[in-house]
Amino acid sequence: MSTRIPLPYSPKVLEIFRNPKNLGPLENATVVESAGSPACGDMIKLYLRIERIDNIDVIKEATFESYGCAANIAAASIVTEMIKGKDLRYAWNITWKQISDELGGLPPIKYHCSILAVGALKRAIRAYYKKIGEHPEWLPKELVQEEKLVLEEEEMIERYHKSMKEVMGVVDRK
Amino acid sequence: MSTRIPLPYSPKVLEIFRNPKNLGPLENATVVESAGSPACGDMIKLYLRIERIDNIDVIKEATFESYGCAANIAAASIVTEMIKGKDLRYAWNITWKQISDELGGLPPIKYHCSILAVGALKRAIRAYYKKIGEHPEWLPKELVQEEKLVLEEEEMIERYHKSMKEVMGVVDRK
Amino acid sequence: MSFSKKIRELLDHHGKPSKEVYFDLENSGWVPPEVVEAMKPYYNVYGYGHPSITHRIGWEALEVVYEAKELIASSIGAKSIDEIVFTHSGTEANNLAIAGYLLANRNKRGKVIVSSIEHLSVIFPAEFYANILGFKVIRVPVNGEGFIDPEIFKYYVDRDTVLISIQMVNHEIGTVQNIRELVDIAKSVNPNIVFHTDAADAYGKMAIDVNKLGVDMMTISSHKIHGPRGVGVLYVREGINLESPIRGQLSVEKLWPGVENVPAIAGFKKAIELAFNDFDYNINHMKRLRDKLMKGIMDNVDDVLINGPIGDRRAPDNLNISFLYVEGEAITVELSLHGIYVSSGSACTSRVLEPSHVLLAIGRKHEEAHGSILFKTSRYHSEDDIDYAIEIIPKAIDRLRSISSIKPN
Amino acid sequence: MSFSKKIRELLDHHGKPSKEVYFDLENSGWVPPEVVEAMKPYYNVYGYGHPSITHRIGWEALEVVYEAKELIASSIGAKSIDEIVFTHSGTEANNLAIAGYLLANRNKRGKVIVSSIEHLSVIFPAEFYANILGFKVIRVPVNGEGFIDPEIFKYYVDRDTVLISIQMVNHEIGTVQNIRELVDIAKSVNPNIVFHTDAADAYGKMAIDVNKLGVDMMTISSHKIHGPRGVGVLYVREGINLESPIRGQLSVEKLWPGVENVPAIAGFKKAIELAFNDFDYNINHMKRLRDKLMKGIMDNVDDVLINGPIGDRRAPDNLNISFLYVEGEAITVELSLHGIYVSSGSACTSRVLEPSHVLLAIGRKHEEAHGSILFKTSRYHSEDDIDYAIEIIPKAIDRLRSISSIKPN
Ligand SMILES: Cc1ncc(COP(=O)(O)O)c(C=O)c1O
Ligand SMILES: Cc1ncc(COP(=O)(O)O)c(C=O)c1O
Ligand code: FES
Ligand code: FES
Repeated sequence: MSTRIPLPYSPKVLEIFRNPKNLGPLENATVVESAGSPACGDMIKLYLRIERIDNIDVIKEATFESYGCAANIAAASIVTEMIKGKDLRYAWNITWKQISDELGGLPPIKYHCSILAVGALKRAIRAYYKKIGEHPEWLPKELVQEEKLVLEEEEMIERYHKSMKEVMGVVDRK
Repeated sequence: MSTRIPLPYSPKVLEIFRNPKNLGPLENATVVESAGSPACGDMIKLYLRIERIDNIDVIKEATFESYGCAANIAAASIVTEMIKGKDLRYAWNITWKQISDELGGLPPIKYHCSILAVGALKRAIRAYYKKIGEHPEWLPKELVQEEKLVLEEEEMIERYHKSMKEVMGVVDRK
Repeated sequence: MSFSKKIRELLDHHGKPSKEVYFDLENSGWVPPEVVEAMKPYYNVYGYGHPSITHRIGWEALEVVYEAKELIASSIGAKSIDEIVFTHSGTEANNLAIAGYLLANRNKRGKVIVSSIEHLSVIFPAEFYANILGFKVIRVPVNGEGFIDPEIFKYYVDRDTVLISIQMVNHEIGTVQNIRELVDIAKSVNPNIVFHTDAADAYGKMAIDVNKLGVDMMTISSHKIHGPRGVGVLYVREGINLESPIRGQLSVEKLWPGVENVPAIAGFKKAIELAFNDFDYNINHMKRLRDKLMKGIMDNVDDVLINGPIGDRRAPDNLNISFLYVEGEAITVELSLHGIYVSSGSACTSRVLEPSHVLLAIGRKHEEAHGSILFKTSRYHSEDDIDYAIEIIPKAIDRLRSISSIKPN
Repeated sequence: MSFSKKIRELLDHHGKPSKEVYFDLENSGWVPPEVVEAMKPYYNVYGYGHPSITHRIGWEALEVVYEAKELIASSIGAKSIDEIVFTHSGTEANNLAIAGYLLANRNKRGKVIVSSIEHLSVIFPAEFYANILGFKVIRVPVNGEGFIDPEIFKYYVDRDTVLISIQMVNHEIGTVQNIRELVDIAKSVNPNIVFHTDAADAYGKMAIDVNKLGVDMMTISSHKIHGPRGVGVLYVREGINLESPIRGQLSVEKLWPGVENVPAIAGFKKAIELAFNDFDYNINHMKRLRDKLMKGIMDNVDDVLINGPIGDRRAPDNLNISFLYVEGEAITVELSLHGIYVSSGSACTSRVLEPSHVLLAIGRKHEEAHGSILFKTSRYHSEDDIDYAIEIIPKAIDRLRSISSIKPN
């Protein structure tokens, strides 16, 4: 689908934006990780409480905070819903496309909002294993695509804005 | 006044177009002269019955025929009104501007219609003196401005259309 | 006295005829009440933002803009609403196609082919931008009925040719060009040639399928089918890149910058529905009345010439007649006084005192072009309208011929 | 599911709030019933030809077009209606000014100066055509309130400069530029410099006299003052030659080709009358309500920044506020759910995910620009509308801040 056409939000996005689930800091979180930055205009923070039960790492609780557009808030909220009660390996494999689908299909221009949500989740999972000093064999050594995209967004914000400035012709004041 | 704006006709033009005076051929005309051509899209024909009274050449009757726009018809009609009962010297001095004024002001794009009327009139006056083999001292030897313009329009139609064709990009078919 | 007061004087002197029949649909059509009704909510109910705005009012605007695009796309067989671009007129759509293509390909050079009877909004941007950007424009001649001879066309198309624009229906003489045949010729010489067709006078009056025609771009105009002015459409096949001559929008956005004219788009949508509901009836109606008008004039007025073809390859609504020995502007005024509204290809109605380039291109002499009158019939005309016209026209021509300094010899 | 159906779903889910207040007048205003009434005759009564047509219907069209031109000319002190050119939008008027000037002077080269906060319909044509035709474009910086420093301006203007375009009022932050002072500086360096001002957001909101200002061209847009979309105006001082980037008309005719949008012009005329009748009252009203809204927000919401100047050199209708720690697109959606319609300069509302170039140009950081919201008040807003906004906005910001991952430190 072309990006020339501004696709509207699905009712689902609007619904979750209205009534987000699992909002706010989690007192006894095992890990807290975020992706994005205020300068980008979008930043998702995930709080996970993880318990190891029968050698499986289960997400007992997940909450979020989000600075960003309505899609960003909805993506963050739905990802907490999707991972609650699930084990980390399952959570690791959630894709941005699944999130978009859960939201009834995001407009192309908003794909990055769900990439950000996946990025924050992956970062939290890595942080957890780092914290407990383990590395399960299913966890890739190298950063995967979505993690790279998030890093890129964070790192590239300066470069990106610089090139956009040229496109938009914003000159820095003397 | 700029020519960019299409000025409308005055009510006077419309009135005379509706009810032209002195229409049609004159059986016993002294001279019959025309100006313009079908190819130009405008042609005025004047019929004058001239009588010499007390050594003055008086236009006893004047009629017209006109092929052209509404302004053309109105200009031809009003010129016959303006000269009826007048002597030829007076008639010679009528300007296209006077005709335009009599018509309540022609739109600039229609000035040439009243130039044509004056041109036809001057041509008829010359024809009369040529016919009777005289040349009054008030009658210029050389063609005056309006006569030249009419000649130009008639002669230049081909040249003009050729250059307009270039502007309009009409190609002659092979 | 101000200009507007002068016109008021003229109008007062002219008076309002007791019966009026409007045939000047080439210049603009009237907008029926249903269409005005369809526009009103988008003016009145509340403010309307532009379609990419993220609030209820903006989404309501977006809804009708998409509905209109979907309707247009389906009516011409376009694959996606992405291929439908709104401008504010057919003139602008033609400019977007021609100038937009040349600007986007300004490093390419090459040849642009148009027909010699295209609308000026095709010919002029082609020549203007070709001149600035270093392309070459060729005008293909037409025959006496306005048709392009495929053999001659073949001779003009070559591997240098990058863009071709040939209208589907001529706006003055109603010639229905065989676009499919010309597309095939063009693409067989060079499959990369982009083919644009100006369908401003075809849309709503005949079946059109961009894929069956094989065209890459196509122009439509709202006011040609009783829609409001202020909406033009360019169909742009996916993959064709244009750079609009009008700037002000980021390149990822729509091609024609500025807020969409949402109420006018809503009105156009309604006008399309009206044109395509009872499509066959509408076409037959305008055609029957056109034929009746033609016969009525031919039977009652001597020395007339039909401009353009007769029969199936003429648009159903078009009648163009030259009345010899009289001048067209005078005819339009004379008919106006009797409530019949038409336009003329005469030099005297044009700002450069040059007759219609279309009539000259089909080989009409100046004196023939000067007396030309264009009538367009519509589904809204009645038998009675035509009867009235047939009653008035012969008298009008008679009167002007009685004034004329040119007589049949 | 079609796009339009998806939007319908969204709209149904959104619901129609019981109270609605529309502040998104930058993107488009609503058209009051009187204006719609003024348009209707030109749609309905009968067909309307274009102004150069020689029949009653064409003359009626001409009358209203001239009336509108006369009204516009007198409202800005133009010498003649010849100086008033209609386009279909402010975007097109800006393009006609900028592209039209560069195209007409394409053998000249030289420098074009615009401000860094101009509307994109000035900046983009300047850069696009300068690039093609070999001119150079300079963007003059502005200070933190959007003003051009005359000393800095002086430094940019030189004898190479051919065209300057500086807007009268900035559309986002309401900065009222001192045009007269800038014109004087420019013309003292080089009297041949052509000075254009984009007054799309100034017209109808402050007194404007093109001669007192000394400008050569000026842009106006109908839908900015509750007129219908589909009409832009470019004032072009006599003697300035332009070559329109849109072609299709003989050069002796009007500059913007295509039929005039006569009904929309009639509506615009009415909208001008409404704006200028009770002018002082209207201005005071929008200003008072703007000030009330500003105070209401400042008193009830922490951590906000006003974007643009405060006081007399701000447009009377403009309020632009950055709400820190929250993102503007989310604010527009949240407020929409409560019937308040605004727009944002946030990256998330733009198609390139880049915040407003205006906010960046006045030195706002990205995180500040992201939370910006633009409100415009109008003579049609009531005290009650403002009270409602002041009631809703703090709650909306609170809720979004409670969600936000950024907190004040
Ligand atoms: C064939 C053709 N092309 C283009 C146009 C221009 O369309 P618009 O009047 O919408 O600018 C017209 C109408 O005048 C037309 O008949
Ligand atoms: C300052 C300014 N210039 C130009 C425009 C463009 O006008 P329009 O929306 O009529 O194309 C606008 C409005 O968006 C504006 O605010
Ligand atoms: S957070 Fe900016 S687009 Fe979603
Ligand atoms: S005769 Fe052609 S304009 Fe008057």
